[in-house]
Amino acid sequence: MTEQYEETEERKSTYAPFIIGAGLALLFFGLVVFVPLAIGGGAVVAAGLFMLFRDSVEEKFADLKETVGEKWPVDFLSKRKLGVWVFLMSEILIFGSLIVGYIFVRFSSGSWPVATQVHNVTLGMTNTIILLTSSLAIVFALVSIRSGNTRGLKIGLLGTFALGAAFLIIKLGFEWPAYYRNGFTISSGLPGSTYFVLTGLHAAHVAGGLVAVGYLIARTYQGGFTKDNHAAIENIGLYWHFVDIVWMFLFPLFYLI
Amino acid sequence: MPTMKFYLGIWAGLVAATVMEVVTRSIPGAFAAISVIILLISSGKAVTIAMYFQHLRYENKSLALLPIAAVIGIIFLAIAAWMSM
Amino acid sequence: MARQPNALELNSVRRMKAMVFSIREWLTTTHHKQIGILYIATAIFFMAVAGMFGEMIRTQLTVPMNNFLTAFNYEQTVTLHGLLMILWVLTPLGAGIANYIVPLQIGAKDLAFPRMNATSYWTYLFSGIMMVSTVFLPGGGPNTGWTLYAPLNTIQFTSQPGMTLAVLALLLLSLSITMSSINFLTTIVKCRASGVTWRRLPLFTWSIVFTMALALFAFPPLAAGLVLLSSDRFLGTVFFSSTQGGGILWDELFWFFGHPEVYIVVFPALGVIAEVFQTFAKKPLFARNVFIVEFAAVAFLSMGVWMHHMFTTGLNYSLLQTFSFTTLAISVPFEGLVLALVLTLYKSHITLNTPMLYCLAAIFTVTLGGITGVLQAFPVLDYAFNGTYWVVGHFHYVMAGTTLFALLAGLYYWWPMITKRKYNEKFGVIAFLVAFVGFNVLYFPYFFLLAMPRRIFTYTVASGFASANLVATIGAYIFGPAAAVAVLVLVLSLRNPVLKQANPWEAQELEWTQNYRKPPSSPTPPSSTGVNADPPDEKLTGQWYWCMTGSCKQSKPRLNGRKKLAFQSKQGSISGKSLMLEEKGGE
Amino acid sequence: MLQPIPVSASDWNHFFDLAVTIALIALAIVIGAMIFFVVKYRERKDQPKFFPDFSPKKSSARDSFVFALISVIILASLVAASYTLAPNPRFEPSDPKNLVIDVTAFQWAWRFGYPNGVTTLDNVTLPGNTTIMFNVTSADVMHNFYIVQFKVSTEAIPGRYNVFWITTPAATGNEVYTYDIYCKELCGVGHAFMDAVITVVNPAAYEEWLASQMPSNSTASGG
Repeated sequence: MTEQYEETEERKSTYAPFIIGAGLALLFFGLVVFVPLAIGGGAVVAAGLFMLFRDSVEEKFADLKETVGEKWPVDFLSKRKLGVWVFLMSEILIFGSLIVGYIFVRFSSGSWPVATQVHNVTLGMTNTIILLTSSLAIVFALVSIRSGNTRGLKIGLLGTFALGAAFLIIKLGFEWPAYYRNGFTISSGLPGSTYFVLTGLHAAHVAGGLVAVGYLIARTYQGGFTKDNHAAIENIGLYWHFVDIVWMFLFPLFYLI
Repeated sequence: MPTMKFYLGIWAGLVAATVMEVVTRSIPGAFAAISVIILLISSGKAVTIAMYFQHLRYENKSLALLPIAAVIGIIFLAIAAWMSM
Repeated sequence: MARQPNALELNSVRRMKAMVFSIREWLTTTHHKQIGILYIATAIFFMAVAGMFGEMIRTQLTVPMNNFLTAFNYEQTVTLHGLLMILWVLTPLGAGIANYIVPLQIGAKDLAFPRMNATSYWTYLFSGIMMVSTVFLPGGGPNTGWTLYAPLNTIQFTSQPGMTLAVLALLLLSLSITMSSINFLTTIVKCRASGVTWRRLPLFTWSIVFTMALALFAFPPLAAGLVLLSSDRFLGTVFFSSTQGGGILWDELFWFFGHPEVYIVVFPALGVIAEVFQTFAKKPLFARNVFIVEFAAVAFLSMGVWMHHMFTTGLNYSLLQTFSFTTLAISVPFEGLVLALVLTLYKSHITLNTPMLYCLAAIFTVTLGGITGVLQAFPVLDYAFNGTYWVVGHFHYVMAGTTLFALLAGLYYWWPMITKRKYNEKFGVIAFLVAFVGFNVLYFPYFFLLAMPRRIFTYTVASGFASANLVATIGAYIFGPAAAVAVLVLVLSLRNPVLKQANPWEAQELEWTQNYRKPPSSPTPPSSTGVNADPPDEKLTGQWYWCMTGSCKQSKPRLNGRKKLAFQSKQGSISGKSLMLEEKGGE
Repeated sequence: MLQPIPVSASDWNHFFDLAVTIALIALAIVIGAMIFFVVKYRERKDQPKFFPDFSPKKSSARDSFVFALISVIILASLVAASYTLAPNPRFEPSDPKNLVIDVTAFQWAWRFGYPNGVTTLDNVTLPGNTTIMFNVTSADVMHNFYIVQFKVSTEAIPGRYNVFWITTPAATGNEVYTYDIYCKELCGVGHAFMDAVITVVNPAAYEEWLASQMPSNSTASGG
């Protein structure tokens, strides 16, 4: 009877997961053994992600029609949104562990440089405000599309993208080179190590968020979002705000304390 | 869902809190006490973002348990790390 | 009288055959059953590899001053055996069975995110290949033990690229398992069929809920530690090579993952035991609600015991006492779980077949392993046990014994569902008996090697370790082949004729009976709370009833109040009840 | 030669015996019950086919409550009793008159530093009937300093000093007691043979030995 259960169901297949898995393995293998291989691996991963995005744009993998079932205690939540929240939970644990590690090594160390002498508070504050504004922009996009305003959606998403990119440019283009010139580098000791690894991982999350927002923009220009069909904006927005929240802690921990 | 005006207000509050943090830093005083104040402001900002931008406030209450559980796990880790120093 | 397969079933068998030999099908699938099969097959492959490493370890230790392996190769073997067995065999084997069974048990069409599920699988496979391939890199693979303690794991002390690759493989695996846990939790919360409420959730699914919740908590800290470690190895940061807390930092992050990981491995095993006991003791689980509450208690407490792995790192005394206490406290609900399972057998009708035997063996090993573990909760005893073969014996009883036996029981138990074929009962029992004897001959002597440090590649005659090691090696040569035969019995059963019954065990659980209440063809409009709760059909047997025993009474439907017999049986499907009636009629 | 059992080990042995006895009784009860049930309630060939009854029973709720209560009470009291009985793992003496030995682990040997600057390698001579404090650290990777017959151990962690105390057995005559030190933490390829020996002699012989070490080792200082 289980066979019959399958018969009635449309099978969906894609190479993307296989390609992403193989690409990641190739990327890591290349990093260790032979760096050009890693570039190839990165390209393979990008191809796999592109396949996923294309499928999503075509809505090939639109949710299986959900039957009426038991959903307590989160009756009104779509499963994607719940999935995003569970994912954010794991992200909280990663960044939380790293921050605990930072505090641990900082207290274990005998001396630690005064934050304001090493770090550029002005740039840090500017970046904080930029990130807050980008959060506002993606909220604006969501509010717009809820009332069917596609123009507002485009402005909001493009604004988010621009502000996120500005954050990365300020950090990678101005802040970090200045630190390196001052001799505060990733291998100059625990203060440098913690700063560059934590903010670097955060910057990687911002970059990932930019890719996701780029996908939203692409889909917007294809007319993929309507008043009733815009869950992706909300879900990616949740992630974007999370990245924002992480920075709310990294900024004072590194720049002010 | 609240209006854009409301969100603008939240954003203004967050920016003000950020400026306040930086200003707090320049107040002369006990380093530890000021650090605690700054971290409290940051936590307030984080909660505000979660409540309004991530609209946890308007969601099913059970959903808030997920981030809260994660934060509790981290607090476990932090306390133990602190004590094993 | 046995039922003849109908045309549809024959057709699907043919289809299945075509499917099995289509590589494209397997590479592109997103279906939970196929991914489950892939997981199981891959886990068994890695089990063979890691088992070979295990046999090599035992061969090296057979006699004093043996030189079968060099010290470096021995350490590499120990490390890969540990990492592969725990993270690439036992954890994914549970996840693989869950992939197949959980959606059936909750009446979901698939997992919530099928493509993510496939990505989990492929990242798992490739990370495993990466891990095994470290051996072939120049300079060899990781040689730090599976705990990868700092600062031995830094580039100053293990400069071989294989070590770096192993760290990245672990990172990829944490990615895979985190995706799995997101997927399973969302599925179980959101995709249950109508009527599968939390109270009626089958026990194996409950065990997966706790497993995945723990995985969600445990793997991110590991990933954080691995991020720091790989930045140490790639970018020249100094987290773990620093003398300012580096070693303790790794200990904290690793064991915050490491202890829950033990429960991540053991929970699916307990879920399988519960299912098998219910079916073959023909009795609902004793104190079902208490069982679930104790499960939750163990899961919660397991987050707060990790520091008992660090008793000898010079923690302050109050911390020692705290973690000694939580470790003892966790044994209370855990023994409660075991007792509930044992008491299920009281006044039952036990069919002693292969899965049941494996489960009984698993109860024995979990009790012995658990009790020897409780002794280590006392810091004073742990000062001597820590890092010796006593500990090795303890965790092999829990991991190799309980988990492997119970998951094998799960494979035997669900094999007729997965392959539509019955294995050879006689060979199954024989393989079990030999494996069980071999297992005990292998690991019981470890409890007498109280003074032998772990991970030493050889020992002197004067140390007095020789006799116990010789016995253990003999046990290893029995246990390894027997475990291989146990798997082979399953594989060879693929040549058996197709089973005619869909539910050969007459099991009462949902994955066999498929007695979900199907939604009415014209759905009733959802009420104010959005739940469309039809009461269960009174005429159904099995899960529908006995789930509601225990402290909860026959639950009133939360909404409509008046009972509506809206069950619509699916054409051609056979419920467990109708099958039983047919057979009864035949007698 | 029969060696006296050190204080820490005799505490350890007593508590170990107690704990193992309790554990074996618990094991016997659980496994005995399981085997009894399996033998008694197994399905026999001559029996008529059994059809399970999964219908709800009134008594079930009470049963499970009683089960939970009883099992929790018994197990929790066992746990609480053993928790309070367990000896203090540090064996920290009330007497502050210690001989402090600095132990530095490195790949793959032990260096012992005496208060007067004498250092020895893989061999530590101690006076009898004295409380010794070991101050353990590591120069490279993690090791674990385990005195086998004393049943005490501590990790040797770079940048961290872990201490514990032992009390050496009384040695008044010419007897010489030797005890083994193993490394319990994987520390690289030399891990298997990273051991050392404690030699306990009478205090006078110890002073004599220490004096004999002085001239040749005066330049070396303890790590």
